This record gives sequence, C-alpha cells and structure tokens, in this order.
Amino acid sequence: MVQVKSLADLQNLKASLQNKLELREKGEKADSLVQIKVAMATCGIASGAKKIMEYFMNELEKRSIGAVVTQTGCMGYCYAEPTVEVKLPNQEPVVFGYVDLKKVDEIIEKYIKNGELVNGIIPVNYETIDDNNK
Amino acid sequence: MEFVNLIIDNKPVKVEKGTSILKAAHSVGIDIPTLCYMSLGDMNIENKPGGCRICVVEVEGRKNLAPACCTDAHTDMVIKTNTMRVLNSRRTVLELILSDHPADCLICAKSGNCELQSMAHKLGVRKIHYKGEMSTYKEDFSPTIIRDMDKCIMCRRCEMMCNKVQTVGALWGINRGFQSVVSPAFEMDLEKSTCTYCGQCVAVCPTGALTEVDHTNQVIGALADPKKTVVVQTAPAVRAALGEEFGMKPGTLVTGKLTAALRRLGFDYVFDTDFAADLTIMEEGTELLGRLGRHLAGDKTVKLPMLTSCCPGWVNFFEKQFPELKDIPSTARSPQQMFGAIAKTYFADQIKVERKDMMVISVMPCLAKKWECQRDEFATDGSPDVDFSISTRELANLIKGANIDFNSLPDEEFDNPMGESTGAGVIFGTTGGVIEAAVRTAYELQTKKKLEKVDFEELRGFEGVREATIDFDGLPIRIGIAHGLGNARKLLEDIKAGKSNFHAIEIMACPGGCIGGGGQPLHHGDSSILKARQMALYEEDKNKPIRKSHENPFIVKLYKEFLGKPMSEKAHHLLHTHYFDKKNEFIIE
Amino acid sequence: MHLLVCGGTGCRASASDAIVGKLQKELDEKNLQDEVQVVMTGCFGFCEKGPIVKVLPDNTFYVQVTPDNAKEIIEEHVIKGRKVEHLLYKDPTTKKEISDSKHMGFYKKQLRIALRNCGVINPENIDEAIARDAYSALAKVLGEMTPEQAIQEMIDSGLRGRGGGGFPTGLKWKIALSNKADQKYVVCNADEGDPGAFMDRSILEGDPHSVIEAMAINGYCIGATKGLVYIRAEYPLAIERLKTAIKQAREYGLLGKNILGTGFDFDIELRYGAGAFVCGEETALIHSMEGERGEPTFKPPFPAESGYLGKPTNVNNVETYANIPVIYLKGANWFNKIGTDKSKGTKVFALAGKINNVGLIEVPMGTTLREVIYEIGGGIKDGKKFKAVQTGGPSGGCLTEKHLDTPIDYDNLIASGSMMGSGGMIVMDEDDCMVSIARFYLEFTVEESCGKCSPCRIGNKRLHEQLDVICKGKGTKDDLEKLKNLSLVIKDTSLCGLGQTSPNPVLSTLDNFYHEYIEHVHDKKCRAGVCKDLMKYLIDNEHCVGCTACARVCPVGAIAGERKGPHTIDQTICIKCGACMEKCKFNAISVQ
Amino acid sequence: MSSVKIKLNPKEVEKLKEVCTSFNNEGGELINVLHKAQGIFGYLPAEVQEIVAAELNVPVAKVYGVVTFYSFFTMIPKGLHPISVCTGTACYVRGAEKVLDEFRRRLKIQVGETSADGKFSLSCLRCVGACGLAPVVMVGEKVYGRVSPDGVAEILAEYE
Repeated sequence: MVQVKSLADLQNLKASLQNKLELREKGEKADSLVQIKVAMATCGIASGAKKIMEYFMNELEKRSIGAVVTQTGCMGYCYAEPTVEVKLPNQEPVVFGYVDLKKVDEIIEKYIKNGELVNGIIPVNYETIDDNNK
Repeated sequence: MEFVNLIIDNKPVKVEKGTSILKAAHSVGIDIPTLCYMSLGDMNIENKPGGCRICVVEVEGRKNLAPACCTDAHTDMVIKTNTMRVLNSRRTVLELILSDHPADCLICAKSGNCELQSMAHKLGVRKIHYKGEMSTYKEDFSPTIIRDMDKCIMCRRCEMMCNKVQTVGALWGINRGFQSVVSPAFEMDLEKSTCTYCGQCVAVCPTGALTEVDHTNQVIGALADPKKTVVVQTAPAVRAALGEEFGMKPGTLVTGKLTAALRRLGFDYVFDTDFAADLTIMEEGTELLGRLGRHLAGDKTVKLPMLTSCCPGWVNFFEKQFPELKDIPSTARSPQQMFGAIAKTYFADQIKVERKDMMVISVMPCLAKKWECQRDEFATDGSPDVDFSISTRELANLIKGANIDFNSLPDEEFDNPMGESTGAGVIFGTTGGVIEAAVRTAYELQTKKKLEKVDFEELRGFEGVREATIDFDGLPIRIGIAHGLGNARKLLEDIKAGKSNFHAIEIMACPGGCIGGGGQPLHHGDSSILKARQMALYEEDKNKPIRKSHENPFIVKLYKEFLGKPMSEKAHHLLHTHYFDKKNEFIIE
Repeated sequence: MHLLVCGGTGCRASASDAIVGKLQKELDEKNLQDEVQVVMTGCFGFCEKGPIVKVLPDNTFYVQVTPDNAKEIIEEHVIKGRKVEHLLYKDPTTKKEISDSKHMGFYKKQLRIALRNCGVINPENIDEAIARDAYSALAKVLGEMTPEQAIQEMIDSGLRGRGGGGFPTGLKWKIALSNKADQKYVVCNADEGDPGAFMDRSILEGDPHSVIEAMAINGYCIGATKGLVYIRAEYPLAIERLKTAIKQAREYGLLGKNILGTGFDFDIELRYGAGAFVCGEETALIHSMEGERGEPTFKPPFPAESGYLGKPTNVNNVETYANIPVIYLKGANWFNKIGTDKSKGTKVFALAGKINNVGLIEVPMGTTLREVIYEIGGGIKDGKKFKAVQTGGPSGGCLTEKHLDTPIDYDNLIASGSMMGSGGMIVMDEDDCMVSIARFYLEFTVEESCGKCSPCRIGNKRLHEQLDVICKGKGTKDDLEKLKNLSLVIKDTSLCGLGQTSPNPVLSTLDNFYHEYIEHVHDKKCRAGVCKDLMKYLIDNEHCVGCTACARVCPVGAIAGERKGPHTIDQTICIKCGACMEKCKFNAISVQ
Repeated sequence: MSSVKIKLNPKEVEKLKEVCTSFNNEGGELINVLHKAQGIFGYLPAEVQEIVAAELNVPVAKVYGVVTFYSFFTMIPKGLHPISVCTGTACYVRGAEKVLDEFRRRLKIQVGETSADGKFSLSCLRCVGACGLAPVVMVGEKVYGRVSPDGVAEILAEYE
C-alpha cells in the first residue's frame, strides 16, 4: 500500500500517476487502446448504465478490441442518460447520449472500428478549469 | 462584570452582558408579552424554546423581528417593542395559535386562569382571520392527569419539566409540523408511561391541555350523603398557598380560614395532615436510628443512606426507574396514608363509626396523592384508607362554588385528636423540612439530650442538591437533600455507584417541595411565589408552641392508647409499606 | 469527414431532419457517401441560432442552416474546401465571422469548477483523482500556510456558501477559528432536500475526494481534527462512493494521523439524515447528528461558538467544499475574477422541469436566466411558451419573463423576490398554473415544517388551506390580501430559515402573476387548465348528435338528454373526470 | 416488575442488541441505531423502539419522538414491493400527481399505506435525482422513468 507521508511523496505520486494515465492514453499501445467512460451517477444507473457498461466490457472483449472501460460520475446530461464518453487513441473524446445496447453495437462497429460518428453525439458545452487557465 | 448599553422604546438601558432583551426591557418597566417562555429563576429552571413568537420585537438593522426572550441585548442595539409591524405580527401569530385551539373557554377547566386566554384579552383579539383545520388528538385520562392535547400550543414547558427538570422522560415532542404535539411514546396513555404523576407538567401548562382529574364531585357527593361521616385532612403546603386563589398576597397563611371554610363546606371532622407528619417522624426517625445503630455496631447488611418516603411522586419514580434501590427508602407510609390508616381504625373506634360509613378526604398540594390513595396496599378489603384526594386548586373551586366568602371567614381551630401538630409537621411542606423535622426528633432520641436550637438553617434553601453534617453530640450525621427528580437522580446514581456517604437523604419530587406541588395554585413562572410560601411555613413553625414531633401530646397519647411504640407490630401493619419493581421487562416471544 | 447536424429539440423543430435528408441526398448524388458521414447529435446548446451544422475535423460552425443550404455546404465546403461565409456565426460585437467553434466565447456558457472532475475521473479510484490534483491543495495549505493565512485566502477569494444563505465562507471560518475549545468539528452538509435539486449528490457521486480534501483544509484552518458528513440516507450511491473515498484516503495517509508529515490529524465520519428538509438548517442538522429531533434552535449561539456536542463547529455544504481545493491551487485572485461583484465563482444548478436539456450545469455567477434556459437548457419542451422559472426550491420564488435578462447572483435573485437556494432551477410553461405551483410548494413546507414555532407550524398550514380554497374557485379578492399579510408575518416572525422563506413562492407569484390569482378568485378560471374545480365540460349543441355515449360513460350520471337530441352536463354533479370528452366521437364536448 | 411481551424474532433482537453495542450504547447514536434497526426489521414497530430505548438508556418517548419526526422511519411494514412516487418539483410539473392518483386508484390504498395482501405499499419521496426522467417511480430498487398514468397498470403487472 502506498502511504503518502510527506509533501514530496504526494508530488511524486501525482507525477507517476499522471504518467501512468498518460501512458494509458498515449502510451505504447496508443494505436489500439480505446478508453470508454460510462456515467454512473444515480440518474445514469437509474436509466440502465450498469447494463451498458457490462455490455461494453463483454462485447469489446468478444470482438478483441483493446479498451479500458471505467465508470465516472455525472456528466450533467441527465436528459440523455445513459451517457458514454468514448476516446479513440489520439483523438478528442466524444460523448454519446441515450445509449442502449443497440447503440453500443453501433458505436463499436462504426465509431470504434472505423472512426465513423453515429447519431446521438452530445456536444460538450462547458469549459473546465483547465481550459480556463489558458 | 461586563455591561451593555442599549435603547428600548427610546429609553436608555444598561444591563449585564448576556441579559435577554425581555429582561432588559423589564428592568426599565417595559412589559413584553410572552407565552411559551417561563422562568423559575430561583431554581435555575428556564423554558425558552423561542417557539410561540409572541415576544417578537423590532431590532434596528435586522431583517426579521427578534424574539425578546432568547435574543441577548447588545451594546448599541436600538429596539422597538410596540411598532405597528410588531403589533400586527404579534396579533397575527396569536390569531394563528387561536385558530388551532378549541374555543370552549366557557367550560374549560383553565378558564380565568389561562395564559392563552389572558393573552387574547391583552392583545385585543376580536376576530380570527385565518381559520382552517384544527389538530385533534385522543384524550388521555390517567388516575390523576387529563391530557387534552387539542388545547396544546406547543410551548414545550411540560416537556422541559418532564425531562430537563424531572428526568422522568414520559413526555416528548412527537410528529412534526402541524401534527406535532407533546405526548408519551406511541401516544399511549400516561398511565402506561414512566409518568410519576408529579404534576409539574400540569403546574406549568399555560392552557387547558393538562389538568388534574377533578374529584370535587365525589367530595360533594360524600358530603351530601347523610350516612357518611366525612373526615378531611389538609396538608401543610395548602395553608401557605390557598389564599392566592382568593386574591391574597403569596405567602399569606390561611390556616384558620381554611379550617373554617372546610367546616362550612360540611366536613364532619376537620383535621390536619401535620398530625400525621408528626407520626411519620416518629416512625421514620425510629427506623433511621435503628439502621444507624446497626450500622455503627458493624452490621454490614444494613442499607444506608435511608431515603425519605413521604412523597408519592418520588416513590413512583424509584419504583419505575431505580427498582434496584427499592429497599433503601424508609418503609414509613406518607403522612396522607398514615392519617387515613389511623382515622379509619383508631379514630373510627373512638367515635364509634364503622369503617364503611367513614370517608376520608385529603386536601393536598399534589396530584400524585390522587394516585397514592388508590394504591392497593393502602386499602382494606377494597376500601381505601383515604377515599379521595383533592388539590389546593380543587378546594378553592369547592369554596367558590359553595358561595363562601373566604376572605371574611373567621380563623378557626382544627378538631381533635388529629388536628394537633407541631412545627416539625408544618415544615414537611417545603424542601428540607422533612429531614429537619426528623433531625429534631432523632437528635433527642439518640442523644437523650434536649435540643436547644431547633432551627437548622443549613438544611434550608432552594439549592437543588444540598448537603449538611449535623453533630449528634459527637456523632456526625451526614444528610443530603434533593428536590426535583432530576436532582434526586444525581444522588441515586451516586448510591448505585457506591459513591454516596450520606446517612439520610430527603427527596421531594417537586421543585421547592410540596409548596411547588402540581396541585398548588398556578405560579405562572413566578418563583418569588414559591419563596413566599416557603417563608410562610417556616413562620408558622416558629410560632408553634411545640416544634418537635415526639412532643405532640396527641401523638404520645396515640402510641400509649393504640400503637404501643414506634415500629411496633401494629405500627408496622398500619403505618409501613413496601415497594415494587415497576420497570418494564421485555419478554421476547 | 463528418457533418454533425444538431438534433436537439429546438433545432429539430426547425427542420434538422430535413437538413440531414438533404445533405445525405447531395452526398449520394455526388457519390461521397462513403467519405463523408452525416450524423445527428444532441443539443449544442445554442438553440437561438439553430439549426446548427458542424463540420469535422475543421470545427466549422454553421448557424441557422436551412435544408436549401445543404447543396451549398456539400459543393463549397466538402468538395472545394471553402467555407460558406454567410452561414458562419458573426460575433455580435466585432461583427466578424467566426468559423472555428473553439473560438466562440458564447458557445461555452458553462465553466466547471465544482464539477471539474465529475464525469472525468472514476470516483472510486483515488489515483485518478490525485492525477488531477486532488490533495495538492491540502499539501499546499499544510506546507506553506498558517491557518490565518489560509483563511485570509478564503476571504480574499470571495467564496460564499452555496447552501442557500450565501454567507462568506472565509468569514465563517475566521469566527470558528477565534473560538477556543479542546475539540472543534467540521461538518459537511450533504442533506440536500430541495425537491428537484441534485447538485450535491452528483458531486459526491462524481468527485468525493474534492469534498474530503476541502474538509481537511477546513479542519486545519479552524483547528478541528474531526469531520462529519451529514448525508441523506436516500443517497445510497453517494454514501458508498464517499465511504470508498474516505477509506482510500486513509490508506494513503491523506486522512488520519500526521497527514503528509505535518503533524496535522484529521478524520471523517458519516452521519445519516432521515428525511427531514429542515435539517438543512445548520442548528437542526447538528441536533439531528446528536440523535435528537431535528428542530432548529435560535441563533446565537451560532454553531461556530457552540455546535455539535456544544463545541465550535463549522458547517459548509458540499458544493462550497468542492470549490475550495481549486481556489487554493489557483489562488484567490483567479477565483475572484470569475463571477459578479458580490458573488464570485460559479454556481451549479440542477436544471429541470419543462425544459429540453434537463441536467446539471455550472455557470459563472452573472450568467442570465435566458442564457441558462435557452442556450444551455435548449429552450422549452415541446415548443411551448415559457412562463416562469423557479429558483431556490421551496424557499425561492417564481421569476418571470421580465427577469430573464437578470444576471444570476445572490443579491439579484433576492432583489427579484427569489433566492439562490441550493441551486434547483425548475422551468415552467404555459400549462403550469402559478397558484397551483404556490400551493405545491406550501404543501411541501407544511409537510416539512418541524412544528416548533407557531407561525411556521400553523401559518403555513393556513396559507396552504387558503391557496387550496382559491384553487377550488371559492376564494375572494379579500383572501389575496390575507394571503399577503400572513405571508409577510410568517417571514418576519419564524424561528429559522425554513419559515422565514417558506412564503416566498406565494409572495413571488402574487407579485408576478397577480392576474392569475385574480382570474381564480374573480373570473373563476384557471388559464392553464390545472385547477379541476374551475374547469367546465360543455356540450356543443351544434355538434352533439345525441348518440348517448357520453351519458353512458359518465360515472356520476351528470349528463342528461334524449336519444338523438342534444345532451347537457349538470355542472353541480360533474366531477370533471373527462371521460365524456374522451368518448365523444363528434368533438361536441369541450373544456373551458 | 411489569413485563411487556414482545413478538419479535429473537435472532433479529439479538442482532439489534449487537448494533446497539457496536455504537457503545450511546444515546447520541440514536438515529444511526434506528437506521440499522429499520434495516433489520424492515420497519420500526413499538417493540423495537422499546428495545432501542432500553439499550441506549434513553426514554422511549424520545425514541418515538425521533421516529415520528423523520419521514425515513416508518412504523408500518412496507409491502413486498414498496412503490415510491417522486413528488419533487421536476416530477410534479411533469405530472407526478396524476401518476400517484392512478396508483392510489388501482391499489385502493393511500400514501403511507400497505395493500391488504401485503404486496404493495405506496409512498412519496422527494427527488431521487433523476429529474431527466421525470416523472419517476421507484418499485423497490428499480427506477421507472417518464411514467404516465397509462403506464401504471403496466408497472403493476410486472409484479402480479
């Protein structure tokens, strides 16, 4: 278990974690690794996000696509739950709303495999503090 | 001491820091009306939930009106207590309270003595603009207290008395919003709760929500029955308070008028509970000396301290909450019950009246007495030693109802043999009095010496828990005193933990003792009234020719003719009792 | 290449379907269907200028596109690579065309500070949080600042409590620091009880570490070693995630003894609410944590002097805490440049009701209601007419058309007769009856009043009853005066914030929709058709053929008439169930 | 000693006492204990409150005062399938009232009641935070979004 015992520890840990995440994003397997985040707050789960997440995991494995599927909190698009963010290697992330199992198939087949966007994209309509800083 | 300067209604005011606006205003003669607020300053009892919102005032610079009872005065505050905004708010709030209160004032037990009624009168409410649904609850008749919660205004005084002061835990705020009310658990009847019938909830209730069970009709019935010989006894604290019901100054002693009134009402024999108090001292004092003697002789089985047992509220309290201590209190019955037992045996024989034809009525400052006289232990073949107990307030109603002009009555004497008493019996009515009376007798019986100074100032006062060591001619006797059940609890916890080193402890359930009993004229939160009543009792004691119980000639005669000696078998049978474990035990099925 | 066509409700209404069809047709004709995909998206949040077409990968942003423009877009942009100038958005100040949406300031109305990690990190993985700077602010404060300096930074930032009242956070901390005691407490109020608000829950579910970190900072600043989170028991997921986060922080040594080797101890426990709205009030919350009925007590003493277990206690809400780490990392000067003069930073709103894009949004203070409703929220659902927006939940008020351009901040909302509250924002349309809305909120208050003080306990009940009478068509004009007086007295005399604000929905609707009240009491009409008792079902003699279908279906026998003759409804019997209207095949029955 | 007979499962009572012990029989933990107790028994009958009061050494009147203050606590056993209709503002303006009426009509019970066969109980709750799906109904743990009065029969049919 990591124990963060000093300020230096925290900085080191942060740096290494950022590296790790970056590796995950841009690393050796950059050509093959797809990142998928499923919004799993109460509203997402209420609209079936759990099933979507499981389906993604199973299907990606079945179809031999290297991907990391994680959960995340509310993205704010409650009207369009369940929502899923898909980030292809070296590309801007794209958010899909109203995702059902059929849509998952479509996303895998069209977007993940061929880079073709499919209906149901939700344009990101906010800035984060990272943007604001610039 | 730090002071603050402020302005109330254009008057400059200087008060100690931490003083409420209400008290600050009062100090310059500005009276802000209050409803839920109540303070018995001398006993550190204060109820200020800030709930009724009648006492609101305008504080310059504040957005909302401030409740005067719980807002502290600060330097440079500018306060207005009577602007149109304040007056409109006050009246509107009162109208709201009245809109959820039955308007049956004409036949309400509290009519004429109701703080809500007085407030409506004071604020000149003539119409209730906001009408609507009224809250209704089931009525609860216990042997002593009636709860008619439709009349509750949620001042929470009863809840505060029951929990903070008495630690009885029978009443609590339940539900929320419009349905909220003060109630026993599960809205069960008080009878099934941990209630001790101390009656302090009734004593502070501003409306007719909490009242005593009225036994005046039973008394009238007994008096009207030509076949019955009706004997009445009046407790010491009654004579110091009854006058208030007839407009007299608090602390006016009305012993003589009281006797005269009882006679006019038609009682056949007018006796004094003080006589029985003297008898109690003989029994309890002897019991104490017995336990003390065995303790000094090295008997490890003897239980000390001995606790007094003349207060029925207190007996209910330890039976329900400290049953493990039930063999510590004295086994002596209370004066009321000793009186009943002697009246229906010794005295009945003397006047040749059969038990079934005699009725004993007691006038008590207490509501728990109503329940005590109904206990099975205090009846012979179903016939109680004391038939009915009425409160000081009920007696006042009887007198008023009988067209007796109390104030112009002559002073009369009690009848004999059970009307003669000593100063020791009189002070039973105040905290510290029972133990002082016991000391006067025990000292002489133990030391066989004459007690020169009978006033034990160290046992007197209003402090919730007091202790003193009395020198019994070289033998230090440690004495504890508690009034109010919350204070009693502190001493009981010590005893349970084995930390108590007292020889004897006096406990009275009500703050102040019987003078502040649940059956007394309402004090409406004025503790100076209680103080005046206490002074009156010490005054009567001082003026008595005999001030030690064992010197009461009629008591001496009673032992000689009837009982033998204190703690004799006959005394045991008639004057002592035993206690029960009344704690709930859960049996899981 | 991708052509993204906005499929948000607003754009859809103005023919985005047709645009997609046209684009597709053009592509097919030019045999480009394999190279260029046309995709329908969710709302871009710029409905005013819709329909919108965005071209990827160059981010060109076309506004107010019609189906007729499809050909032009394909021929010019797709084939020749030239932008269609006249479809580009023109900056309203410079009047210059902007092609790349990344440079369109108006487009990104939202700024996420409190929600910075929500929907970005995996909330159950502390590593992801740390990689995004979690606990760096704590490290900075512990390592570089004294409590006094840290509090000064908070004061300088201008952050105000996000729970409702808007008390300056730094000042609150300063008072708590100044009260000496052997033990102090830091409490996070997560008892979000506004019906229709879910900001705090979303933050706890999406980024629990930001709250934990801020509480630790708060503890350091005021000298408290114990933190408590008072959280609604109805939030099981938030509870789980928070528990996980606390556990992970402990394992990393970021909670517990000697944090980061600085000698500072701090740990957090959870306390559960049990469904009492009044427990959002801090004294009630503290009583509830102590195992008592959640009844508020009069302040002073403030919790900062005597709070949990009688010790100095600082209470802040979830969103307030979520802002705090960033403030320390980026500095008070960064934060206090965002927002308005007296309200700094951003505010999270739960946007709901009759609006297209229901969701969680975060905007800088000073954003107008119009921007929120029409640009972020995508406008009113089903193309209906906007009527009101309710902010501040049961403590707030209903704002109307004329308030739409008011910049949102604490003071402006209060001046308009509403309040910020915790951030619920409910949009209402022409189908909502404002008297009924006021009654709805009062029903809530009556249910949630603790019952301690008489104006709130009885007054709100009477308000509710009075509103009910009006909705039933039995009110008079005098009743409106009574409503107003009663409302003002309840506000003026109630014990706590609940009662002091509960009449706001009544007062604000009386102010802004007085005509609707008048219609109810005078004309006995409810324009929205919500108040059943004010509705009348009528049979039009001209259309009625006397088929008797309505008479047969009427459950109370209110309809009489001869076969083949005109029928009539006895209004005194009719219960307004609407069955007759449904049954009538000749459109002879109407509702008034 | 006055004995109060209690009809409860002894194993569950044991569990409850363990819960009290785990909170050090501390009166200040009353609400936490009640949460756990409701978790064990499904509701808080008078008997359970008596035991909690005795274990934590607080007046049973206080326990009852607390139980009746908080809407989360119930003294009525919930149905096998507890139905909660969200009556938060977002759901209200989107027609929750009509949905609730339909449940009332079909189940023939009022809010706070349980059907005679113990199958369904009906309650209201304030916002599950799924306002995007308003009006929302929960049956047990399952959330139903965008419910219309016509959809009520369908939902109930799932549990028949």
